[in-house]
Amino acid sequence: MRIRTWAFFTGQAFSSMRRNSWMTVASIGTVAVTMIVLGIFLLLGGNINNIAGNIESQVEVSIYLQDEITSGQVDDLAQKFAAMEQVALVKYVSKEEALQELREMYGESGDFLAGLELDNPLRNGFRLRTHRPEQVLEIVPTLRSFDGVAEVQYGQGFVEQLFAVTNVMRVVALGLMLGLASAATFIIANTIRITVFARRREISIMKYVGATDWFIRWPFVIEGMTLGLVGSLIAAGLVAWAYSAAVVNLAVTIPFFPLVKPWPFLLGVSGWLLLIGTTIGVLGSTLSLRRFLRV
Amino acid sequence: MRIRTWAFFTGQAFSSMRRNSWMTVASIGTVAVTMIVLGIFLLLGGNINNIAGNIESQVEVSIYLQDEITSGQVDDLAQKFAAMEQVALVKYVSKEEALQELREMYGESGDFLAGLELDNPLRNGFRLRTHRPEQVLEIVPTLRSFDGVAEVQYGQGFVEQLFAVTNVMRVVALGLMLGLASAATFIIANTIRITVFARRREISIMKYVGATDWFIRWPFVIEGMTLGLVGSLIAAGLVAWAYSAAVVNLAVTIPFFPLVKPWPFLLGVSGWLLLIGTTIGVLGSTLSLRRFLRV
Amino acid sequence: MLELYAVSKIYGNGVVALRDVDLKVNKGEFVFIVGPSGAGKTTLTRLILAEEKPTKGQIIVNNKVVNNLRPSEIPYLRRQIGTVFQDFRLMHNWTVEENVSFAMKVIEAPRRAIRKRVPEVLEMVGLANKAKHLPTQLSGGEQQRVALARAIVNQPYILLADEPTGNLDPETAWGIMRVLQDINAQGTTILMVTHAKNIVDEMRKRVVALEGGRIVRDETRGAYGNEN
Amino acid sequence: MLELYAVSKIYGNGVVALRDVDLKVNKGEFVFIVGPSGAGKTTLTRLILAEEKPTKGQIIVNNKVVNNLRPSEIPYLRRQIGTVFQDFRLMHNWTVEENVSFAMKVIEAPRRAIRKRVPEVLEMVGLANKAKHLPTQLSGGEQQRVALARAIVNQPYILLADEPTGNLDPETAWGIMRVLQDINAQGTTILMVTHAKNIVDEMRKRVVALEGGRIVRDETRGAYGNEN
Ligand SMILES: Nc1ncnc2c1ncn2[C@@H]1O[C@H](COP(=O)(O)OP(=O)(O)OP(=O)(O)O)[C@@H](O)[C@H]1O
Ligand SMILES: Nc1ncnc2c1ncn2[C@@H]1O[C@H](COP(=O)(O)OP(=O)(O)OP(=O)(O)O)[C@@H](O)[C@H]1O
Ligand SMILES: [Mg+2]
Ligand SMILES: [Mg+2]
Repeated sequence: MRIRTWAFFTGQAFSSMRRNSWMTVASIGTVAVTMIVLGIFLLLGGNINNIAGNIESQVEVSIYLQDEITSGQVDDLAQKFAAMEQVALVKYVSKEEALQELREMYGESGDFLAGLELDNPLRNGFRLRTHRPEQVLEIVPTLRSFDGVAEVQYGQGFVEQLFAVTNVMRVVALGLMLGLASAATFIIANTIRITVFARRREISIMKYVGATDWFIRWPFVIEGMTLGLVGSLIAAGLVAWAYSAAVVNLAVTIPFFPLVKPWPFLLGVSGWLLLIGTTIGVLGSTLSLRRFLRV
Repeated sequence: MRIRTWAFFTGQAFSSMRRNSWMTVASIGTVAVTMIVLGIFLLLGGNINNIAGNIESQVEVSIYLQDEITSGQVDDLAQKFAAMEQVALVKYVSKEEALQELREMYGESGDFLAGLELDNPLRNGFRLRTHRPEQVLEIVPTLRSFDGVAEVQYGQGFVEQLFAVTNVMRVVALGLMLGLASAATFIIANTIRITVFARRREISIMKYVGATDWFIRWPFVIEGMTLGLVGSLIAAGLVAWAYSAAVVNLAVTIPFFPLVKPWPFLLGVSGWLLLIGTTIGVLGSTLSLRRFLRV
Repeated sequence: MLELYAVSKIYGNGVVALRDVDLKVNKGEFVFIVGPSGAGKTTLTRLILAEEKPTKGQIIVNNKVVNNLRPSEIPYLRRQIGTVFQDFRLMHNWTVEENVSFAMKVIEAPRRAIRKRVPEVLEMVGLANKAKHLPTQLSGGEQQRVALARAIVNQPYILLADEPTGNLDPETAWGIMRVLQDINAQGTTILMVTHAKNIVDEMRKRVVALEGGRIVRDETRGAYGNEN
Repeated sequence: MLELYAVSKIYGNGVVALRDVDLKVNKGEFVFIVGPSGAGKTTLTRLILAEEKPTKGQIIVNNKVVNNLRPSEIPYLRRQIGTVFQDFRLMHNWTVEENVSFAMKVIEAPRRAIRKRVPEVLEMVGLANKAKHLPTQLSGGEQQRVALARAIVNQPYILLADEPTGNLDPETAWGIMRVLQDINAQGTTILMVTHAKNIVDEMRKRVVALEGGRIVRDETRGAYGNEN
């Protein structure tokens, strides 16, 4: 089609939005509100996932060595551990360090630890972290089989429960995000369908005058795209602003709360909002037109 | 107005929904989806609040007694604590019991506690719970002033942080619920406005034939109410079903996860959904009509 | 019955549709309103129905001043006036029967009366066999007659008919004119806007001619055109 | 140019609108279609425009069979035919000018051509001064003339005009008839549905009379009514 025709389509789309200003405002508002809700869900989902990851990453394996082991054997074990592909971090903890940690943990009420320095009942050992927390469960049997290892602890029972919780958190978060994205799609597409429905008479007139389907469709596509884009831009802006503010505020109120940093997190969230909003705007109007083009 | 007129209004509303079946389905769908999302938020909010309460309710005050105190003085203190109006629960913990607890906590790795029975370094004491967790902070100074009390511990620093977290959780949950309720109101009202807009010609014709505003309005009110009611009934049903199922499933996967019990929690959530859905349906159609009645 | 005193209407966009119109129609009269396209004929009916407010002047229907009625009083004015609109204004998704009976439901007529009167009126305009059809399933002329049926079903004091025969062949048009004469004989005042020269010339009723928003002629037993 | 062979149309609700219609119209002819209300005149135009499919028979426009065109071909058929619809079918929220120029934009006419042609056509139908108005700000007759302007703006091969003078006073109607005669003289085939007896009688063109869906008369230089 010629350039002047494209200019006409664009002009058409914008003057239609101006003329039906009331409906335009309603549609943009609906897109914006829906996308804000979706944005909040994406933020919640991202944070839940982050918290789950944080919790999991605290999982470590404690290895206690036999008392009679030589320092050569210890170095040997350290190298073997480090050579395992799942292992990310190996740290030697002597029994003196272990006692010191215990003392710090108990603080004032740790009086009962007094005097243990002389006859330290703790054992030397290692602490390991794996690349992915689930790998802990894989490597434990191997660790147990090494010579010189007296005991391997990773919070048996508790770790399995923890993974169960974090997995549920992830599934719930993902489910909510997908569910909300579908809901957003449905609501926006519906709104656009109803606005197209309200203009079915105009569509049929164009057809009677000899307009092809695409000639009628293009202005609607441009209009749908604009509604979706403007609505989701508003949403993305508000969500980004509110989240940045929340992060700053929470950093003061509860400094230890592990919120995901605004950048580049917000870039991803805004990107999704714009992509979804605009796509539904275009598809919503194109698909809704179909039934009214049959005249 | 006469009974036959009311019958006419109702018939009118239902046949209009049947004739505009396409728009009716779209509106009910929008109401249902929006209300489902709101329902999920209400469930989330209720659970967040519950979790916050659970966490807070674990906060207790440990009181350690001076070693030289008599059992008479201990009974005396127990009575004084119980007499304080903020105190909900008083429990005496002997130093033997305290040691036993420590041992259970450390399990296998608690070897270092061996032999402490003979020379138990721990102290006798009390544990208190208050009616409301925040009251802990109020009573601590009083507790410290009692004779025979050596030390009062309540997780200084940590408890303040905990309250900060739970308060943020509550504010976020409430904010999300209110925000979502407004979003739901906006979306549904908008949808109904557009459907009324699509029928502005019919409304003006009725006016030209001599119908009063209320004569035109009633069928729309009944229709809006029905759309809102049906949509939110669907939503309430689905939300209740899904939550009950989730509670059963999670009870197996992560038995210790403190989900709010379905009843009467779901009754409240469903009630809100129905109330909001129906109210918006009625108000949405009534208010949208106004501008089209001016002919 | 119907009085207009120095009525002018200037539309929002500056078009002067009526200028200083004085008109008095007595109870039971039959008046043809004629004039070229855009003369202001439809505007006149709109003012009488309070669909538009006059820019100047006063309109009195049944001893009641129309131009500053409260919005809540307008429906009661419209119930005294049956109107055939130039563009019909039928409900597209109601059947013929429902379109006509709606006018009776508005005045809360008894169900029995509705069931008796509606077929009667449809018979009068020759649409008895189309009662269950939708307007979109009717020809132009048939739609026009549905609009007429709705206008007369309540036996109004005044009938405003804006070109009620514009889409009708001469024979059907004469059938409709006989219906209007009957109604008129029963006491209804009729204002009929029309371009049908032969009907006006034949019937010899009062003719009010508009041109450019002014009354240029008002004859008691007139013809469509100026006869000199 | 336009041929109908044994065409019948039965609508979904069982109404038989056309029965076995045979009609052949040559290039450059001027044909009046007359008949009582509900005779099937508008249905005939709808079939030619592929707005409805015939139940039986074949319709050929410009050597192309219309009744089983693919949906994507229908717009190109409609561009060869200018149509004045009985119910106008104007865009309510486009100005007169936009309504008329839309038909030219559809065929992607150069902007310069549009700017030259649209005022020309509005002048022909006497609406040069209403170019910027919306249809809702026009009188019935003015709207009808906008519909005519849109139909002729592309100088179509065939003009289907469904009662193009139904809302016009006799004088304006004759003005429009002169426009149609001019267009016809320039080679456009014209089918005009009308109830205007005096116009048909005066012009003495070919007259096709429908009644109950059948062609009951087809005279080369006919009159509105049967003359015996
Ligand atoms: N809503 C409106 N806004 C602005 N101008 C209007 C409006 N309605 C009508 N007009 C203009 O007012 C004038 C009178 O219009 P009106 O409809 O009264 O004419 P009419 O006598 O009924 O003509 P016709 O016989 O063609 O129906 C016309 O010039 C028309 O363009
Ligand atoms: N969409 C439709 N569905 C069902 N029946 C229809 C439909 N359109 C028209 N009819 C019926 O078909 C018959 C012919 O209608 P048509 O519109 O062709 O008449 P017409 O000759 O144009 O009449 P008029 O002069 O009143 O416009 C009528 O009886 C009408 O009721
Ligand atoms: Mg008029
Ligand atoms: Mg017709």
